[in-house]
Amino acid sequence: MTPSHPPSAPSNQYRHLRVPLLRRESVGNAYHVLSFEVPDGLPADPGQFVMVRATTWGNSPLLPRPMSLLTGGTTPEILLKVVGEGTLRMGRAEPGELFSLTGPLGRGWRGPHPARQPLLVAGGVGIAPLLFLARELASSGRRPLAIYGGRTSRDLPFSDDLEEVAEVHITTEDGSRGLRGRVTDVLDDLLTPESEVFTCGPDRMMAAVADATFARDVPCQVSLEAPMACGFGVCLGCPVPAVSGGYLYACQEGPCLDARRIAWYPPTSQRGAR
Amino acid sequence: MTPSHPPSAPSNQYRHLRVPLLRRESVGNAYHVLSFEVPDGLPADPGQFVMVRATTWGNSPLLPRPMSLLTGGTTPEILLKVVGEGTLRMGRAEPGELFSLTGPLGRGWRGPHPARQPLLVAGGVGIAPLLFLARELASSGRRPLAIYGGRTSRDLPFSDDLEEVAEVHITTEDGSRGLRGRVTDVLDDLLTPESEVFTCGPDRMMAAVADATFARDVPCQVSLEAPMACGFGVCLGCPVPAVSGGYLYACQEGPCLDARRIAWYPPTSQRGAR
Amino acid sequence: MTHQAVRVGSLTLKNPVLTASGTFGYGLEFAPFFDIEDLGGICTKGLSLAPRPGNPPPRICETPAGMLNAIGLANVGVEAFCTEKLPLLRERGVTVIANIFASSIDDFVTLANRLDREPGIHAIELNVSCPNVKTGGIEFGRDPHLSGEVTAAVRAATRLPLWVKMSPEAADLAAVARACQDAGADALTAINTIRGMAIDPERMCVRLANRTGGLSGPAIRPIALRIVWDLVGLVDIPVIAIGGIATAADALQFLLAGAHAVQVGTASFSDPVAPLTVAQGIRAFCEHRGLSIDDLIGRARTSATS
Amino acid sequence: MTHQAVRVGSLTLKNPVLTASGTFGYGLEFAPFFDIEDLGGICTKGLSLAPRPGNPPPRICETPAGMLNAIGLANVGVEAFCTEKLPLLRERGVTVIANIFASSIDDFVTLANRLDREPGIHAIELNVSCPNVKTGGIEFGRDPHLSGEVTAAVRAATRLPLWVKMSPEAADLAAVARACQDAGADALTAINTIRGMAIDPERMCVRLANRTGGLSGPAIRPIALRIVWDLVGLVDIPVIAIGGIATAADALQFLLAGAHAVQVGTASFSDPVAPLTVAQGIRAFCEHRGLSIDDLIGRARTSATS
Ligand SMILES: Cc1cc2nc3c(=O)[nH]c(=O)nc-3n(C[C@H](O)[C@H](O)[C@H](O)COP(=O)(O)OP(=O)(O)OC[C@H]3O[C@@H](n4cnc5c(N)ncnc54)[C@H](O)[C@@H]3O)c2cc1C
Ligand SMILES: Cc1cc2nc3c(=O)[nH]c(=O)nc-3n(C[C@H](O)[C@H](O)[C@H](O)COP(=O)(O)OP(=O)(O)OC[C@H]3O[C@@H](n4cnc5c(N)ncnc54)[C@H](O)[C@@H]3O)c2cc1C
Ligand SMILES: Cc1cc2nc3c(=O)[nH]c(=O)nc-3n(C[C@H](O)[C@H](O)[C@H](O)COP(=O)(O)O)c2cc1C
Ligand SMILES: Cc1cc2nc3c(=O)[nH]c(=O)nc-3n(C[C@H](O)[C@H](O)[C@H](O)COP(=O)(O)O)c2cc1C
Ligand code: FES
Ligand code: FES
Repeated sequence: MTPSHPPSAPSNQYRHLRVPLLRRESVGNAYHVLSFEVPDGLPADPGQFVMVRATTWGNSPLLPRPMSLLTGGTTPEILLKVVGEGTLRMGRAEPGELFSLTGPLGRGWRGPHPARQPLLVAGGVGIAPLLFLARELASSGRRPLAIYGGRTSRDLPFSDDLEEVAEVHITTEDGSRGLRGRVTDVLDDLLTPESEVFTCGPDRMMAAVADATFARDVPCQVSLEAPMACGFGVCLGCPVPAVSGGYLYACQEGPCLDARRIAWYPPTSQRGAR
Repeated sequence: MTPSHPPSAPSNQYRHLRVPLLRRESVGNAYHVLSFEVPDGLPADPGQFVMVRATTWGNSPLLPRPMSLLTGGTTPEILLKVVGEGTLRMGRAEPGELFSLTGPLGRGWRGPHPARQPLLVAGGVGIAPLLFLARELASSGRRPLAIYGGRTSRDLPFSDDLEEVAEVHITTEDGSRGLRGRVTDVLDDLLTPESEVFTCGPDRMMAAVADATFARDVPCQVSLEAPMACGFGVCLGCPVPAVSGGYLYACQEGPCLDARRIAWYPPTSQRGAR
Repeated sequence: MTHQAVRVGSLTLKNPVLTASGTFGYGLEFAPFFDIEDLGGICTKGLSLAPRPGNPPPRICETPAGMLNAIGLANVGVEAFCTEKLPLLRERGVTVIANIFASSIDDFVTLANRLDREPGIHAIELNVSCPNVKTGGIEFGRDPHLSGEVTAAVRAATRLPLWVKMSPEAADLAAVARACQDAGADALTAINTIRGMAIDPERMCVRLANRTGGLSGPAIRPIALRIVWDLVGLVDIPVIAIGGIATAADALQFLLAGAHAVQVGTASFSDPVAPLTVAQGIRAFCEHRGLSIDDLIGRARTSATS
Repeated sequence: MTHQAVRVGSLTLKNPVLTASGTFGYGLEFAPFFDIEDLGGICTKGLSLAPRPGNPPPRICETPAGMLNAIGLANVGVEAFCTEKLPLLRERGVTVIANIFASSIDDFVTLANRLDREPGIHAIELNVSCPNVKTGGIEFGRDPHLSGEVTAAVRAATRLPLWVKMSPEAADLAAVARACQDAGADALTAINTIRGMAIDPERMCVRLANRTGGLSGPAIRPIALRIVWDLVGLVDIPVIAIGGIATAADALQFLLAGAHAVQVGTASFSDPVAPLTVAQGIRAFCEHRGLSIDDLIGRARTSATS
């Protein structure tokens, strides 16, 4: 990605790889970083994802799991939070275990616009596509603002890495680090008419962030989570209702989408329907 | 077990345990020894088995796997050969992984008769219940004869341990250790009218061994493998056709059975029907 | 501690978790693991008038998240059950549901009569849906008219609560269910196994001697849940859910769909303590949410999706 | 290298492995993974006359060894398929089977007519068995008379080979199968998904917006195998097997049961290279045993058990 230009349309550049796990590191509460060995490289834009499955899973669980890339290249990384069987197995994997990766998939973040001030809003594991973005911005000499929220100080994986490349405001619900409260408590103060917001985290957080940007008429992109079976437009399992009617498919038109295109439920204040 | 007395009828002494794997050691080609931590002990007779399943398996595979005990006590051991998904997972387990063990199950070897010369005939992984038996015999001051066969020298796990407690004749199909050939090639020479045979191994091997004992009118017990879902008489999935009509249930009346009670298919020469 | 008892017609169960017929033996086999009287009840292995040896082996094989069985309803016979097993169950205070099958209405009636006299039997479950016996009850369970007839005949032969176990393969499930209700069933139980097959590619032959077997286990849970949901909407009598239930979360799906109780089957093979763990998990869920069992039953029928 | 081609009526497939409708998109999505023309063929996502947006989300959820889907037959419509997708498939030499569905016989006929004119279509697969659309074809697939009628009408509208996809939930499968054969079907394909449900116990509501969905994946394989075995015995035309096939060993079960070819479905999500791996595995099996595909087809029907 060249951060100052809009990314190209999604291409058929995805591949299916069988690669060994290189390293697994557990970070914080239930978070793990996995890196894989891809000698010929996995080129990726910030915001793109891979479908991940270990060849040892048998049928349990059956489907691969979508995971945002933390970085591409010859040792692509993902950050995962253990929530169910698939992430549990990933969080137990040992180096050398064979994984199948399909990717890079989906459309990453558009822009960022050269004339706007990027403001990254991350909740927990939503940090992955945003740290990737912040690093790309840093490599082109820009230093974004960031708000990073978690339940406790142990729910803020990679906050140090983020601080290296962004000016970070931390919030925790229990006040164990940064401001006690939620990302939206800080957001209003940091939003300016020049802001451009990029957000990833729990649905309700993203909806609230989008709401704030609508109120201030500032552009906002969200990275959506939808259930996915394939990841490349085949199963049609990942529709997101579109404001224009019909559906956007999160794996192809997203996961990074202009918040204004999404018919949020419950509707955000943009459509004044609350 | 007191080797010189017939064991008591199977009791309801089995338990369901959740215990950590203590150690896994890979031996030879595709064999692994697993030992578990059972502080209050798992008392067992030679020939008894446990149903084994790791709590990490999810639904894949669904059912526990029957495994003969190599020893009981506070660190019960099993010897497994990797043949499918369940044994593959067991062969990859790491110390600390939680397993569920149900046992001790089934009836072990009857006898051995104090006035007879025990002759143990093992094929590959069939060594487990026989090594257990040989050790018990040794502890009561007896040294059995044993024939131990495998495809190659790498298919003879625990042959050294067996040699400590028995006078062992080895056969391999490729001649890489001991006599080139099969256990039955040695058996005829070793059988005497005073022999009492105990055998465990592939079905065809056991049928051939049984055949030889019928011809010489020598008692013979076999440890049968049957598909098992429960291991304690509930699913009725493990019937073995009985000479007397009807079925013997391998998990309750067996796995160790008098070879003369079994309606072998194809019929052995005892019933002269070949 | 919230109240976990549920009523199924005139019968009150300690809690909504029973064990499924054929997967819990005659109950006593599980006594080494836990106090079986702590369950809502146990359904016996299917009982016939005379003892039955069952089908030749192989009788079982594993499939993805499930298993096939073609036991052929091997059982000790009703007489041996009543004299050898039942007294011990009664002594322990176990709630016993006698699962019965026969190949004629007369035999069903004789069985019901025999059990009616027996203290310690709390209900009869009519198996009209076993897929593994040619002359067995499946003919009854697929046909609304025959289902109604056998239910009515047994109804007349006993004052015990009468449950009828549904075949998932009835051509017209609604008609069968209503026929059983109209004939006096106190509850419907569903589902029995679904006919399936497996072939060993290495040996190029079918895996079960009986060729086909009944599929059970987590694999069938979504199908069972759909059928139970439909049944709850079709009849006014309670529905008791069976099919792939291994955890409290699984059982809750069925209660939320409207089942009054559940039966744990194949899961008892994977983990013999499963029925108790399921009962404890449901209790914990209720306590955590401050809900009673009755609050749960059918709750997903009213709430909106997602 | 053994001969892997199989004949399905007048159509010869390079090898017996196709991809199942709805799980392989329009084929081109898999071109980054392998040469899709190396497969026996691909069945397109179900095509309707007009484009369809499909059901609201959530549309999918995972179940033990399976998944539920209620896509609602979202598709680009037959016109867009013919102009945008088909030319690229034709260029590559892909064997294309057009899966079609409609809610009236007239629409089925119009669809068949439209495709009949289109070079590059090798067969039509009639989906009369989708469980996810209220007004959809499932009514046809459950009823012998309607199944025969729609098959006959489409038969008259096209000279393309005509395959009819069976519902696993037909009340009388034998009657439906024979009606389709008598009406001129060149092959039967089976099975479509089985209706199922899932409930989220945490949120106490159903998981799919459509409430029910179709169950697919390894979980249903034993059921599919039993139905395919039965169909092979019921009709004289070839049967093409679908249901939980993920490996060559799985596919072999169905060939040994008598299927002439197989379709790989849900497995393409778990492993997008699965269809090719299955084809290669069957070839390896044949070479290892010195058997042709024809030697395999139906072989388990004659050999003894175990
Ligand atoms: C494009 C994309 C990128 C993602 N990136 C990351 C990432 O970088 N790191 C990370 O940890 N997770 C990420 N996720 C979420 C991740 O895919 C899910 O947490 C994972 O699939 C859960 O699998 P499981 O087997 O552990 O849990 P399951 O057993 O499948 O589910 C556990 C619980 O999570 C819910 N759930 C499952 N999948 C999803 C989903 N896709 N969306 C919402 N809820 C779900 C289930 O309903 C259930 O309640 C991403 C999802 C998408 C769509
Ligand atoms: C009483 C008893 C004691 C046993 N003791 C031992 C032991 O000490 N060590 C050991 O390694 N194995 C032992 N076995 C065999 C062991 O249970 C099986 O190898 C195991 O269940 C296979 O599981 P899997 O998932 O690895 O293979 P699966 O994927 O289940 O099967 C792989 C192959 O093995 C065949 N198979 C599976 N189970 C059996 C079975 N029970 N009998 C015959 N063939 C089968 C299948 O048909 C298939 O071809 C014993 C079996 C019994 C009944
Ligand atoms: C080994 C086995 C034996 C069974 N025997 C009977 C039986 O005798 N009578 C009966 O009504 N159901 C019988 N069933 C069906 C179960 O009671 C239950 O309906 C079915 O297994 C589905 O539940 P599950 O998925 O929890 O196992 C049997 C099931 C299994 C697996
Ligand atoms: C997401 C999804 C979409 C499907 N769409 C269609 C369809 O459009 N037309 C059709 O005939 N079958 C459709 N099917 C059914 C499959 O073609 C196949 O019959 C079924 O999934 C069973 O095979 P499997 O277990 O290998 O997936 C769909 C299945 C899935 C999982
Ligand atoms: S995940 Fe399959 S279409 Fe988007
Ligand atoms: S294994 Fe279940 S009865 Fe023997």
